[in-house]
Amino acid sequence: MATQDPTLIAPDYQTEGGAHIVPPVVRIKAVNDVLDICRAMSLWPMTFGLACCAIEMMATSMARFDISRFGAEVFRPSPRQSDLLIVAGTVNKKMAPSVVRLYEQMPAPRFVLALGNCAISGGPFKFENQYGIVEGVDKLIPVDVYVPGCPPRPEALLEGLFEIQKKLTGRRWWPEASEASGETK
Amino acid sequence: MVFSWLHLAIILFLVLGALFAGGPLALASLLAPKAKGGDMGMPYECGIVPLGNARGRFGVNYYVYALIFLAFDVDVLYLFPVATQYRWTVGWDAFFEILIFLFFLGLAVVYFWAKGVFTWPRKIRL
Amino acid sequence: MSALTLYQLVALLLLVIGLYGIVVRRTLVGMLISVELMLNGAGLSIVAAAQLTEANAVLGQLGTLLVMGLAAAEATLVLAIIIVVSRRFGTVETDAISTLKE
Amino acid sequence: MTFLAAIPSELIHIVIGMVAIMAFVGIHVLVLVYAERKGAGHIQRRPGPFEVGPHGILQPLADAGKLIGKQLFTPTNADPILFWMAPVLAVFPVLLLFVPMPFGPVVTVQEVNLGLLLILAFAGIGVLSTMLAGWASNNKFGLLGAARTVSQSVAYEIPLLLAVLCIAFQKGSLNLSTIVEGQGSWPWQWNIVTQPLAFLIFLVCAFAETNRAPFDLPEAESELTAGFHTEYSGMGFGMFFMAEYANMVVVSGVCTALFLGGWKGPGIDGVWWFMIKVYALLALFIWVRWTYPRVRFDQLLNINWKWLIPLATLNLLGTVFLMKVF
Amino acid sequence: MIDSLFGTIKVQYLVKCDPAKTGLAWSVFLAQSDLLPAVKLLYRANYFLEDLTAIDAKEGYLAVYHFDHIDSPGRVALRVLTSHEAPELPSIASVYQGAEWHERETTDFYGITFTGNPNPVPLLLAPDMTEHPLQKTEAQRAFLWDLFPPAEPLRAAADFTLLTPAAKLAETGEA
Amino acid sequence: MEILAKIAFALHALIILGGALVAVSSKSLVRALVGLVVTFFGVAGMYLLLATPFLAFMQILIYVGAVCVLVFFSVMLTRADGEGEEARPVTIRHRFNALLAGLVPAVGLALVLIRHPGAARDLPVEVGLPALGTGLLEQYSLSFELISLILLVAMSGAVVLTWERKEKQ
Amino acid sequence: MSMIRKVLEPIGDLWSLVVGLRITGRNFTRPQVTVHYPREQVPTDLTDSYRGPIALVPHPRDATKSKCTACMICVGACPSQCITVVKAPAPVITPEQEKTFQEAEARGEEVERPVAPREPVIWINDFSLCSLCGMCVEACPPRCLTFSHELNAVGTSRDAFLHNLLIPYPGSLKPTPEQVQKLQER
Amino acid sequence: MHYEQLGVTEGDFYNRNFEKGAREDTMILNLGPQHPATHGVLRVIVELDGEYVIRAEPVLGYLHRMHEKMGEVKTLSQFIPNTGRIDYGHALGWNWAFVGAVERLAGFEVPERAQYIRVITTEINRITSHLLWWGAFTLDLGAITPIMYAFDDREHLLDILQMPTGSRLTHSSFRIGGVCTDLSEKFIETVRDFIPKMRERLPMYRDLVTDNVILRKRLEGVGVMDADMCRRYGVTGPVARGSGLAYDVRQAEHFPIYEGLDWQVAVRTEGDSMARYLVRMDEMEQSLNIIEQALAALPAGPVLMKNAPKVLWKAPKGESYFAVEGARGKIGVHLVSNGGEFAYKVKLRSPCFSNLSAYAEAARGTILADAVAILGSLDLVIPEIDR
Ligand code: SF4
Ligand code: SF4
Ligand code: SF4
Repeated sequence: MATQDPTLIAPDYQTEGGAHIVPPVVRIKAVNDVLDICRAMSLWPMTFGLACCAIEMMATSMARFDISRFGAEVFRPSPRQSDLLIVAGTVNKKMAPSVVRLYEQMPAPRFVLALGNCAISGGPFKFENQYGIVEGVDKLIPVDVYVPGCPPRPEALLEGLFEIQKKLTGRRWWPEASEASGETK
Repeated sequence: MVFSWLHLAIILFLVLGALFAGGPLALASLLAPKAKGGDMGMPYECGIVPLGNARGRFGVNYYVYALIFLAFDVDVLYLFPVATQYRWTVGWDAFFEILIFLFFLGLAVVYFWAKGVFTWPRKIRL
Repeated sequence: MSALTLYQLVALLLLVIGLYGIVVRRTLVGMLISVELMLNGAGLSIVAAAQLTEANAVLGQLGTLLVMGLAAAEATLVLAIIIVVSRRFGTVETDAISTLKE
Repeated sequence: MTFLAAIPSELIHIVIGMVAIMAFVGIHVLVLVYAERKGAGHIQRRPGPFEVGPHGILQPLADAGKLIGKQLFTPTNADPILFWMAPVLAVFPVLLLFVPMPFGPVVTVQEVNLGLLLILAFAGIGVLSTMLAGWASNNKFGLLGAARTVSQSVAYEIPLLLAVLCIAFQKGSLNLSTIVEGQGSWPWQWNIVTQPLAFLIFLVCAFAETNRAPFDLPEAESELTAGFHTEYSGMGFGMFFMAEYANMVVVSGVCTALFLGGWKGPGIDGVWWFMIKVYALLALFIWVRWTYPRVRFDQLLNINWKWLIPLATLNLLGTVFLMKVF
Repeated sequence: MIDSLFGTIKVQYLVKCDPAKTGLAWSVFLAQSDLLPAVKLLYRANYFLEDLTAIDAKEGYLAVYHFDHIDSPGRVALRVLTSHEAPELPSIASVYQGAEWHERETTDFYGITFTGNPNPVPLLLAPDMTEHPLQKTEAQRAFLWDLFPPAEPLRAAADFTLLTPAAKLAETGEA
Repeated sequence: MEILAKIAFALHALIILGGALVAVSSKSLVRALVGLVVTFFGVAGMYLLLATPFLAFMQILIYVGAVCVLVFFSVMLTRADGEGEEARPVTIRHRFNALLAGLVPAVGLALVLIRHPGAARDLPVEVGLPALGTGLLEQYSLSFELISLILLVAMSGAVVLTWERKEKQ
Repeated sequence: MSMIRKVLEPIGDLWSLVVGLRITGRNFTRPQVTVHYPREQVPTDLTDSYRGPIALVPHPRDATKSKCTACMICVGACPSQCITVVKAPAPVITPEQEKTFQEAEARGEEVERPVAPREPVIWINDFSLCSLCGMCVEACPPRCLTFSHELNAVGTSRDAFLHNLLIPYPGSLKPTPEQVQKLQER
Repeated sequence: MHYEQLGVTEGDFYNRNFEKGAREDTMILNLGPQHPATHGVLRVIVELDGEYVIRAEPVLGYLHRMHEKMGEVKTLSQFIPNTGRIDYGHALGWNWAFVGAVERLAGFEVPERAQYIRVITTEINRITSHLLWWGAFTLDLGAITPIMYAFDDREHLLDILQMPTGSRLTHSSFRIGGVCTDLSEKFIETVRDFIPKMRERLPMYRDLVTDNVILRKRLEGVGVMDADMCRRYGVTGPVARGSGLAYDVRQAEHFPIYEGLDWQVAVRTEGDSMARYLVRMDEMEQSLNIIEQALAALPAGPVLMKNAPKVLWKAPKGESYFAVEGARGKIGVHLVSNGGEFAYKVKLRSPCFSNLSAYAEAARGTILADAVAILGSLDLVIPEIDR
């Protein structure tokens, strides 16, 4: 679980009080480990598409790449029911407060995946003295995994998902893609 | 006072149902971490600070529908006792009684239909 | 105390609380709720009387059944009136309505 | 031993029933979640859950675990008591609905003379839970979704009752077991043959009552995000989910008992016939959900007024008439 | 066609362009006061508004309105100049409702006020943003005659000198 | 069983009391509605104790399933939350008046009740549903038709009162 | 006529619902189209035209070096300024060498003074800014840039995407510590 | 009267600036910026009276990406990747509009093969765009499966498009004076194979969705926009063609390649959502026709003109306007140059911007579900609106 590093967050977007996460009442390691595996296997993303990358996010949930194989196809429209905020696209200054708010409205445990170069660093829209965009969503909210590309291929988004699973449970659950690249379809 | 097995079953099953629902909720409140602060408690409205409270006076056009539906619904319920007996009635009396009963129901539908209650205008003039 | 009395007392309780509610509530809706309480008391009383005395049980049950139907009819009409009132006066508060009417 | 014998057999029956029903509902919710996602997958030419456990069989468990490990959260301006009452209330009557369910010749928790009425009565509590959920969460989407759901459920109850009444009139009983007994083993001896229209109406109403597509307006994502449970997180949402699936099972069960001959079937009668039919109906539910677009709200109400209610009334009248004729 | 349509209007400068070269059929410079009448004429002639923008030049902001026709395509560009100091133009949203947004966008980018716009709040930029990003610095600005090479006008007002290079102007002024 | 019935009676009475109190005293009308529902359940339980399961189910079907929904809709026409119209403090005097209004008839009735206990029997007998059906079809057929008519009138009245065509063209 | 149509219409409508079920039902039985990603991959003949992060082409004669001549054209061509190339510095000429050179020059010989090797010491592509447009690839005069086919890179920090394109080329010059430091300061 | 003037301090700027109606019992609801029906980050403020939308006001700018500013700070050829990101659905249309404007400004002759390649790829891109819309639109209407089928076909088309352009979505493969890669033999073969397959799929779409009674009843007569309204708002593309305006830039501006091919402009006259829907479905077929014929007529030759401008190239002074028929309507690029390597001014005429501006009027007084359907039937791509 990413904790918010206050130094990372641009002061303009810090919310009052600041979001933080309180650990559970009952803290049993074994139980928590099991729950973590469950969480990793059931990451429900929020229906939150910003720009072009969102189309690739959609493509990932469609038949050809089928993110549902990993239990992550349940796109929930409400942040309350989602575990994973996929920031798919450019965050501009007008949108930034909403992104922060949506993140804060997600109940713990919550994860953020920055999809695409725009979300990572502003990507193609970063130029000197630009006036509109936020150069990387990690200036706003803590990001767990970055998936680069413009737009990233669906494979990359799946890898990003695996990376979050790995971050949660400490191991990669699926073979490396290159190991299996012999078989094709 | 009688206490039937059915009554007991109903009570037990309802209590069990409450536990069935409450158990996981209690477990979740123990086992889950909690996020606090920021705009967490703000009502969700697509990421925007909502204007006004959801609980203002709010008239929905289908109140009227609910209204007539309910009266209708209650009406139909009266047929249940009749249903169990009808098979064994002799003669056509029972049939006519039900006919009249249903006729009133039908009358309601026809009246509303004629009054145009069922036509929702696609677009209203403002 | 016989069982019948107990039931009647419960019914009476509902009546009392309902009456209290009617007076104390400010809005039409609050009053509607109180009226429903009283109607329930009435129903209970009838059924108890029918079941626990030698009276005709069928009559008692049907009577309650009809009370329920009437309650529904009443609620329908009251709601309709509330809708009209709230449309007309913008509130369902009785005090406000009586002031507005003047 | 004498101690055990002192316990009335009914009590034992009830207690066993409680355990069995709880397991039944729990398992079936999980299975249905899995089946729904798998079914959706296959219809859409993809595998659906696949990697979590062999063929994704552990997926629902993972989801359940996830939901338990998710924060339960109460919005600041919500009414906390009512807010948490709602999901409990959604599940609370569900187990009871299985009490009069005729799984098999003797396999039923309690034979209730008014079984049908019991199911109808307690299934109505769901409306209450929706209402509270929408109102307590102080969310505009929630409130709108709740208003819609309530009107919808109430509206479709009428043709549902009328369709059920046809069977009740025909069989002269509200006891589900008796109704099943009254049907034969062969499909042409089932009530669906004598009451095809009632069956269709019942089915449509069942879709509407369980808020399943194409009548899933309350949670019409494209308009109201998640409808009345917009503000519910984790298990709170899970409860509504569970109630929805459990209600699907109940509705299929009732439909089976009323129209499809319940536990009877060619060959040996028994629980399996009942379950097979229930599963077939559930499959239909899933199939339909992944095929159709959603109807609009006014259309939804109008279908009811202009088609279902008149048809159901006429059907009832016809039934009553024919019963007298023959 | 346009020159006959605009017969009643005092256009400052009107050129017929070659669509294959510039994509425009007509290019018209107007005084601010003539804008609305001209737009109304276009509306009656069944033109539709394609877009609206401004060009930041040395002389001021040159607002550009592009119109096109459904049945007989041929793009008409109306141009109106407004000053840097008090940029203000009449709104045409009462004729073409679609212009409301275009005008708001132009306000966002250049700070031009459109008087009569029904809802003059920021459209694309955040409401708390004060700068107008497409404004140029004085050094970046070019003269209009640098941007629009001279052509043979069909009509031109006598005092219209926007497109005449300064050097030439000086010449003629001397002459 | 007898003792169980007593316990159940006490339980239901408590439920009814609690629900009714919530129903009249809660600041939020929705909570009041919930109190009302609780009362309905309690009364339904009483019906079961009185060996009239049919009425119990009808109670739930009609009151919980229908009347409550109506009340809920009318609640939505008010500002029903903690700051709503019902939330302003009620004066002691007002409360007292209300209590008086309730208690005066009640005490009287209670006295009557306790003084003249009816000729009661302790075990109610269950009347089958067919009996009720027969009753409706034969002896009391008029009321059967009448209730239909009343509801029809109620429905039509509601529509006449509230219906206004949206599309005034 | 219209009467008949009115009667037939609902039937047609209902039939359309059945048709819908038939289509989804038929698709239920058809083979799936899913590529089970980590276990199998999209056929390479479909992805070989895909533009992954850019990479340097090895020198045709010396595979330990890249073909890049550090001409910096790609840096200017890139719309997103995501390329950082640092030319190899001219070798430091020690005073003794200088002396020998001068002597040689004094002798009138053609002196081949050591010039900066036409090679980059640093070649970094900030992939998190790249828009995969291909401008650099097209602009490079010796055609030494190409798109790789890496489809699935992810990282847990932004810095993971500062691709050092010289890594596959052990023979290429190494940057001096000062250069590295300068780059980091940027 | 705005809420702000009434002293309301909650809500955000736009909420407070929302015009308040006379009624008390209405609800102000924000749909978006994060909302499943707005396909991205469009925000629509609606005032609801029950199910009826009294007023709807789109709020834009949640995806403003400064394209017009970047047009002034990047050289002309460096701006090309941006054009691929304006409208991710139909990236090549924007590519074409921009390079077309530059070519027109500089008076360049594009080799014929390159022109054919542009036509072919743009049309393929149009189909992918329409498929995307079709899926998303049916998703709005509550059907989940069609989008999966649509994406099956779309994935094939993306694989095809990826061959010449190298990317799946944000293509930036047109260059000033031509295109960057030639079509390979494999591309041509694959497309030839694909066209009949796609032709077989279209009837399935029709049976599954278009003929479905629920869908028809939801779309017919919903959101009627007449021709005059389209004109007032500058609505173009399939939306205008659904209202009976037979206006297609491919035909109106006399594109050389298109003129030689046999195809029709799909027009419907009803002006409702269904008409817009059907126009797009017809357009897919027409696009298939165009691709087929263009492939057959593909000439040999270079794909990039000689001396195609390099990075540091100065365009001549002057202005030019170039319009292309995008999947959503008329894409226009207005370019003004002062003779530098940067554009002096780039104006991007976005079809969605104009189409959406008509939304407030179209959605007034409709049912919420209809309002959502109308929004979907406009086929919006938010980055294009916000630019
Ligand atoms: S990273 Fe590229 S594809 Fe993704 S949103 Fe940004 S510009 Fe679009
Ligand atoms: S592909 Fe484009 S953005 Fe990426 S490095 Fe090359 S020129 Fe720069
Ligand atoms: S253009 Fe090519 S040779 Fe020049 S620096 Fe870039 S990669 Fe090296």
